[in-house]
Amino acid sequence: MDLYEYQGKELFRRFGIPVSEGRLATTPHEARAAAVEIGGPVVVKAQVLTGGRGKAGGIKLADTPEEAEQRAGEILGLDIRGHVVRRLWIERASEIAKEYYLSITFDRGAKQPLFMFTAEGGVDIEQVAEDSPEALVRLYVDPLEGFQPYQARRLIYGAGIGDPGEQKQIASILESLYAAFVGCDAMLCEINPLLVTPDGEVKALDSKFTVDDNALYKHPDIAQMRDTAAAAPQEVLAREKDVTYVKLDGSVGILGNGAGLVMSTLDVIALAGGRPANFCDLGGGGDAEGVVDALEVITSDDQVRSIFFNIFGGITRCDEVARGILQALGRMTIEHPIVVRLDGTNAEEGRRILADASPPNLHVEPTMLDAARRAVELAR
Amino acid sequence: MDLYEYQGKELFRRFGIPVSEGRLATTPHEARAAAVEIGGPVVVKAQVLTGGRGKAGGIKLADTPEEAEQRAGEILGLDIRGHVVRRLWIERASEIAKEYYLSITFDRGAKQPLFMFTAEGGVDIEQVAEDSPEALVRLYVDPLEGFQPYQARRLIYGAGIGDPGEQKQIASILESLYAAFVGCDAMLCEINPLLVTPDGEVKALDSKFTVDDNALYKHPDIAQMRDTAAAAPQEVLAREKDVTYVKLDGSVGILGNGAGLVMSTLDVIALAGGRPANFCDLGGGGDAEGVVDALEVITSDDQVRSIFFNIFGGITRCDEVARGILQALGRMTIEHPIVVRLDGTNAEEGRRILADASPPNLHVEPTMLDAARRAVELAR
Amino acid sequence: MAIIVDTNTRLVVQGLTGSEGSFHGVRNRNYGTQVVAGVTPGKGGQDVEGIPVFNTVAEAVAEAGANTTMVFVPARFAADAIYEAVDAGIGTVICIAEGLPAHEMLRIYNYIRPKGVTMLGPNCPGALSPGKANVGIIPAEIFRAGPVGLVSRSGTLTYQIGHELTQLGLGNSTIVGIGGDPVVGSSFIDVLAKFEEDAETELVVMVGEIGGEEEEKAAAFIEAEMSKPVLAYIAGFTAPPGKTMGHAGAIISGSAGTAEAKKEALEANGVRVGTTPTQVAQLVAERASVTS
Amino acid sequence: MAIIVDTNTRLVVQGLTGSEGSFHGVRNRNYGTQVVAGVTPGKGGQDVEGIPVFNTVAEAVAEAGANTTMVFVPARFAADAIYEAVDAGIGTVICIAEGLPAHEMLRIYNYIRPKGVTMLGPNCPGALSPGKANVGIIPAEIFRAGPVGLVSRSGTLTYQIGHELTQLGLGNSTIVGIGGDPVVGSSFIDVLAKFEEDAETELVVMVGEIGGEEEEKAAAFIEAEMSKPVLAYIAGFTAPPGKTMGHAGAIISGSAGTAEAKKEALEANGVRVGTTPTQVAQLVAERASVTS
Repeated sequence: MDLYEYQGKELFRRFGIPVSEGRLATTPHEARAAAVEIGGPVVVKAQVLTGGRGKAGGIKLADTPEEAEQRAGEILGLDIRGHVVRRLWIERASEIAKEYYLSITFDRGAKQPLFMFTAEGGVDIEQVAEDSPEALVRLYVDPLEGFQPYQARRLIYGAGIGDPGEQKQIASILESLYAAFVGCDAMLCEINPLLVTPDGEVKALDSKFTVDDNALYKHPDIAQMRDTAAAAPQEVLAREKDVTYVKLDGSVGILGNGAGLVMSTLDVIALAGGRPANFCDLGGGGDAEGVVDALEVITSDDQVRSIFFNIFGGITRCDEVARGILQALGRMTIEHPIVVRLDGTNAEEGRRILADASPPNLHVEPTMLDAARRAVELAR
Repeated sequence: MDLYEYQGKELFRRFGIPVSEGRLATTPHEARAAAVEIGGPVVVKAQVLTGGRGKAGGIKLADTPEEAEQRAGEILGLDIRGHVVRRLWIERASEIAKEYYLSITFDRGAKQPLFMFTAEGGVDIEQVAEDSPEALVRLYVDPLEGFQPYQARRLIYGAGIGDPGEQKQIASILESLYAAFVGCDAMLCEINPLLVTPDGEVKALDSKFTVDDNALYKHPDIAQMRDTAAAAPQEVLAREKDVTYVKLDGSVGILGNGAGLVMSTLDVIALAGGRPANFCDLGGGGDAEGVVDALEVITSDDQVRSIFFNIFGGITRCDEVARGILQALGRMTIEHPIVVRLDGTNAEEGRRILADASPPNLHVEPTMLDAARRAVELAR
Repeated sequence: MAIIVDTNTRLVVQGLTGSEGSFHGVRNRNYGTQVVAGVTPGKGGQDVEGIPVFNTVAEAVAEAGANTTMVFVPARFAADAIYEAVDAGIGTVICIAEGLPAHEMLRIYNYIRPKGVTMLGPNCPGALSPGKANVGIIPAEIFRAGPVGLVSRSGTLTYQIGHELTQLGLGNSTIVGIGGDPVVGSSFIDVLAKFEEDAETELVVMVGEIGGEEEEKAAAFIEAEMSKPVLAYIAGFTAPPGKTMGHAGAIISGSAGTAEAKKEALEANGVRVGTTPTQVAQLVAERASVTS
Repeated sequence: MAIIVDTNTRLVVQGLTGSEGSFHGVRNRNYGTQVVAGVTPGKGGQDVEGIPVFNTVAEAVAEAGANTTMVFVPARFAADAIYEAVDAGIGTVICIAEGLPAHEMLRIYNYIRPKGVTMLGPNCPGALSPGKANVGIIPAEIFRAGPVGLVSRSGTLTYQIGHELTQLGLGNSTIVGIGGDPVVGSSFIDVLAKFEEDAETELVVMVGEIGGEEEEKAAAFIEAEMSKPVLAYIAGFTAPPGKTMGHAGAIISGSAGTAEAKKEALEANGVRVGTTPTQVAQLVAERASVTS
């Protein structure tokens, strides 16, 4: 789960990482009030779960509350890479002497948390990594050993930070960042830029904070930070129904079990000349409830013309899925043609169950390729 | 540093381990007031840093406040294995259905914390360990892995605890006890007995709690629990002066550098027919300040008749020790004959310095054995 | 021989008394796997269709000689179950449970790795050595014994490919699902190295998917260390690009993580990549006929 | 050969710029030890009598080729220093610093052990291989080279015994102080095993003291695993019995931990025990003359 800048900064603050004072605003009027409370020049920052908002006009300086109100009006409603701005963070403006880059994330390959730190922040950091890799200090932390003070020194001296005041502040920020990373079950905590003000204060000017969905049950306070309104309506419905669903732009609705098989199904649909309407993974479940939920989500997309059920039974038993499909069709009205392919655990029984019932709009195909072709055909 | 029962229970309480309500009392009058506040029958318990207080009459039941006052009067001032009772813990009396034994300590050999748990508590636990080792469940915790819930199950099922209510309470106590052990830098946390009341409540009826002296700087709240009045006066003085000192019963005052060498010196004094008056380790220091401090502590013992300085230089330099001795003798009046033996780093220079000054009561001997014999002679 | 599971496997099922645990545990036993014990705290002394249940894994090891565990407990109890198994001396952990918090799995990985424990999952279908042992949820009836090692990040996709191989008359030495969670106990490289050393395996099919850089690393490993032929399938050519926050991910891998990038890395290291499960099965069939 | 430190030792001193660190670091260098670097955060770029100082151990390893560290920092920074050294690839850690919190040392021990790191201390005098290298605070001038391995829990007592040996014309392969803190990086057994494999060591003197059960365990190890003769000295026959709280300690060791109990255990396993440093040196002299 990705957090907004202001949410990440709230977590930073809890763990002792300095951030600028700010207020949330959802209207120009609130932005003005926030600017008044903060006093002095503020920055009006679009809160969107994507990058590039600066270039898109989503960050603006305002010297007065009036100006803050006006800028807020300009930014609210902007579409930034498909994300509509509905929240603003009004923050005390900071003078910038230097900009560093700092992050901690999972290196899934090395299976250890990885700190990355460079004094060459404020520019395209991926470019820094490519052009001058020696300027980007990387340091792994053994999760059993935990964060040790020497690791801060490795990063600080490695990045060439010479000022003792900065060294001390950054050492403390590094320790806090690791604590936040572990304490919030984060997958990523990124500070870009980590700011040094002209009078030597170090603080986080931005935050990218991603929390492990699988650990959200331990963090109800973070879980409720989710902005359900920001997602596509089908995805909101899917989350409510606990269905793994990603909306795409085609006309063949896809329903399968297992992410790999569903991805492969999308590929096969494309090879058969069709375009998938979605990615939808039933996961381990295949009972009527799960099938109904998934079908409701898929058919809520008007672009869908046919539906392809691609099931290979393992933990999911094909007979259960077959019964689930029949029950679902009994409980809801589906106009779309449905192509079903069942293989694996109890597949024969599943196919027999469907054949016995043989609802009018249901087509059972023997192989994945045959089924894909049929679904593409029926979507035309 | 060893804690009193009531101090250990205070730490238990902080970590969520159930203990009975109680009050500290240092006079019979306070004991009475405590019993009134608690209400109902209480137990009056001598607080001493040694075992065996029950057999010594240091634990008594009192049904009324008057009785508590009377029992307190009987117990205060008792000498239990050399410890005079000056504090009492007045605790709500508990009914006892079962008694278990639970501890966690360092296994210095295995270099892991070790839980020991048995349902056969309330008797001599060392006897249980010897007679029916299978009844005493031992479980190591990898300090990097930390405490895991399964470890509670291993201990609980291993000890044959079948009652689900007890299982649940003990699992929680085990987790809390590990947290207390790590969180307080303890060397030992022992609960003997771990009580089960007739209505199934599990709680700690006693506590033995030892905290690592080297980690006390992290725990100022625990450090101030030290009862400085409980030690021998020489030892109190030694602690003030930061000198490692243990009082013994002989007449030869011993001062050496390094615990091993000092222990060996005691042995050699005994072999030479003498009796050491103390164990005193200068440690790495050997400057005048350290020597003065050590001599003050040693000579505060009236039994001392001669003093044996046994120094083998390593990190301690013998010339520094020689100068320290001379300065110390200049700053304080020592009547006792002092036998000095110096070897190791800068030993020659040290001997030369002493020979040049040659104070009247100072005898320099070439070997440890010679010096021991001389010191024993001079103590006669 | 086969790898990871075979006739020497003595399986304990953690969570045997649950509905899924008992279904698959008994199914594994019926396949021929030596399922010697189950563990469910508080149910020690019971049995599941004759498989004795213990309160702790330590008892299952001491009394039933278990050497391999299948973890079928809910995600939030899985880390504890894995520590319990490893600390009881279990050398092979197959974690069917999915959705463990990544930080928990990270600690487990770093804890068990120096101990030499082999782990598949979390979120894996298990391992099947046809004719020898099946541990997990792989539908064994669609596979037959043979010389093809199969390793995959995906469950159902593995079945699909195994199914296609079977229809072409090909069999498998072992089918290994390494699991789909962000942090898993074995990488492609770990499993490829085992297949390289396995006498029964003649060639290997690796089934990858978009995301991460495991396939790219495996490509380099295959070129450097593998004498046996390897063929690959990658799923997700038409998958939407995953949205990522921040820059850290992209910097670490130095790889786009796309199916196309993985395909290129593999082909650059001499590994042929099929575009559909059917095609990769055909490539295997061609290669196998050349090899044998 | 010798053990732990020798002519291949390339030493970094953590805390070189402190007064004790520089005194002993330079003294070790003057003895002939390759002292290649010091580390003091913030003093990188300086030098101590020609020994370059770095900000981090990683730099000392990369730029000066350090493979061994001597830890001379205050106790509360020592754990961090040890993690830094080990994570930078240092294989031998000699911790002179004393009084580390036991829980910190416990974590360190369990962290470094699987990595194969050799550690002496905390609270140890170091290791001296006469004529080759001296790392620590052992006064090298009182020792000479020879066939006697010496391992001890105590610093000054070690010097005493080495001194007595030298006066009898005997020399040492390596003198090893394992350290006096409650949890130390190497046990007697670890060091005895190294002496057993060292070609230059012909017999070994083990210097123990009251408390714990390391000497008892070593006695069993000597009987079972050592082909070379071992002699022992135990200090503390007249020491007051340590007061202990609770029962746990006594239950664990199953030993009284007294000097008498240790002597009995050693003698029961064929190890002769001297009653004074002088006597143990004489026993060694007798034995050495038989051996050579």
